[in-house]
Amino acid sequence: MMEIHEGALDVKEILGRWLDEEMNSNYGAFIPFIGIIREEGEIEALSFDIYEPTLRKWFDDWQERARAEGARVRMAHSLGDVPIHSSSYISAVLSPRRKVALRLINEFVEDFKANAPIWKYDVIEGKRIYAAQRSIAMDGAGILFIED
Amino acid sequence: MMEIHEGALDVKEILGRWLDEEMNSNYGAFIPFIGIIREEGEIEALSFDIYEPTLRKWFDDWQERARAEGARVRMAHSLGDVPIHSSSYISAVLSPRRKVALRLINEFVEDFKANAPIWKYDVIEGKRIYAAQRSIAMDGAGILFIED
Amino acid sequence: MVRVEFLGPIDKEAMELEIGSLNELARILSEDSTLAQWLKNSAVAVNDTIVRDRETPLKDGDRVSILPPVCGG
Amino acid sequence: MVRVEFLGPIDKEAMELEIGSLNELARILSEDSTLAQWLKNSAVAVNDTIVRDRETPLKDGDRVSILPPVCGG
Repeated sequence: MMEIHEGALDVKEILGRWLDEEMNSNYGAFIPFIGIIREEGEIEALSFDIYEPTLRKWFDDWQERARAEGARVRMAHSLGDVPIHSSSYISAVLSPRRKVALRLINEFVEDFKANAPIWKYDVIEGKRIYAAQRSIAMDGAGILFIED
Repeated sequence: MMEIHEGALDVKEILGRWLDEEMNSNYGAFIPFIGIIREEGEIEALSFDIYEPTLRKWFDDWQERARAEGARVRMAHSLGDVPIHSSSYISAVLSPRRKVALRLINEFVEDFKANAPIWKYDVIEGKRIYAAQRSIAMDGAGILFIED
Repeated sequence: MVRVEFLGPIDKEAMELEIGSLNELARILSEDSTLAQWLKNSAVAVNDTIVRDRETPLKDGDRVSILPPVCGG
Repeated sequence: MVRVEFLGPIDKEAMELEIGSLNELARILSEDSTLAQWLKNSAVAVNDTIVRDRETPLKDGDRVSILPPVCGG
């Protein structure tokens, strides 16, 4: 239920497959969040590194958390370069209950932004530049830092 | 941007078409809410009445409200009978900003539940029974009621 | 004449009335026992726009819709 | 031996160290000026699980990952 794809996501294929797998599972609400790369300044594409083992643990913890509320999460993310106007990220929540689904998609996406071990780079003139300004220190960051 | 379909929604067709129309419009976040009819008790299907003129006004007001935040809403709803395990309702928000999109999909869906002029019936043994218990009095309800 | 329509599950034919305000309509409808369960929880639209003031004036040709509790989705 | 890996944008080769705790690792890494910008804002995983206690013991064969600020999506 957590997929990593090389390059841009094929949104129709992914959502179509998830729908095929979930339409009969008796969830009443299915909320995908689809992230699309915006055109901004000189950026040709974004590029992503993923540390998959820790991402899988993060995702599995979330699956447990969703299950405790009778819900389910799904996720797809790109690895490597993704051109503008294409998708690099889909998260989804399924739940029997609308309000649970609406709450969880918010919490899931926000926690993803803060704690999924994925690094973003702007691609400008073919060069990969770490998106330091938009990046967020993970929960627990700084534990190796020693004050002078 | 507000569509009414006879019977169950073709979710793949609708989402696919919306994606085709919006992937290049430079919104960074696209969040559809897909409502799926759950199997519960004896219910074979749900059935819907819609008062379209007031629904269109409600939707147009929402489009204005979304536009004021740089966002856009879309919606599709079924008219008539929709069998269990199929979709009767899709709402979606598009926004350049993730947090705006997450907030608006919540507000849009909740306001839809409270104020969109749509009536739901359970279909049991081919008979249509108004879902009175799950229905919500709209904002402003009771203005024609005179206390004895 | 003002046309009054009952939407969704309210099982009642439309009416044509000579009235000048929602107040007058409220008085007429309160006489109809089949509507007792609906008036308390129904909203009202005049020419398809929801109104919240019982003093809303009505003029010839206006359409009034009675909207019982909703449940889309 | 404990293997220490630097993830994402941290441009540094993995290290093999004889250490028994994150505390010891912190002392070693604090000597490396190329890491100055990263230690303050990086999280740490031991065998792929995020840890939040600098007293976490390490044993032979453990893998430590240094995770700089993230931005998925």
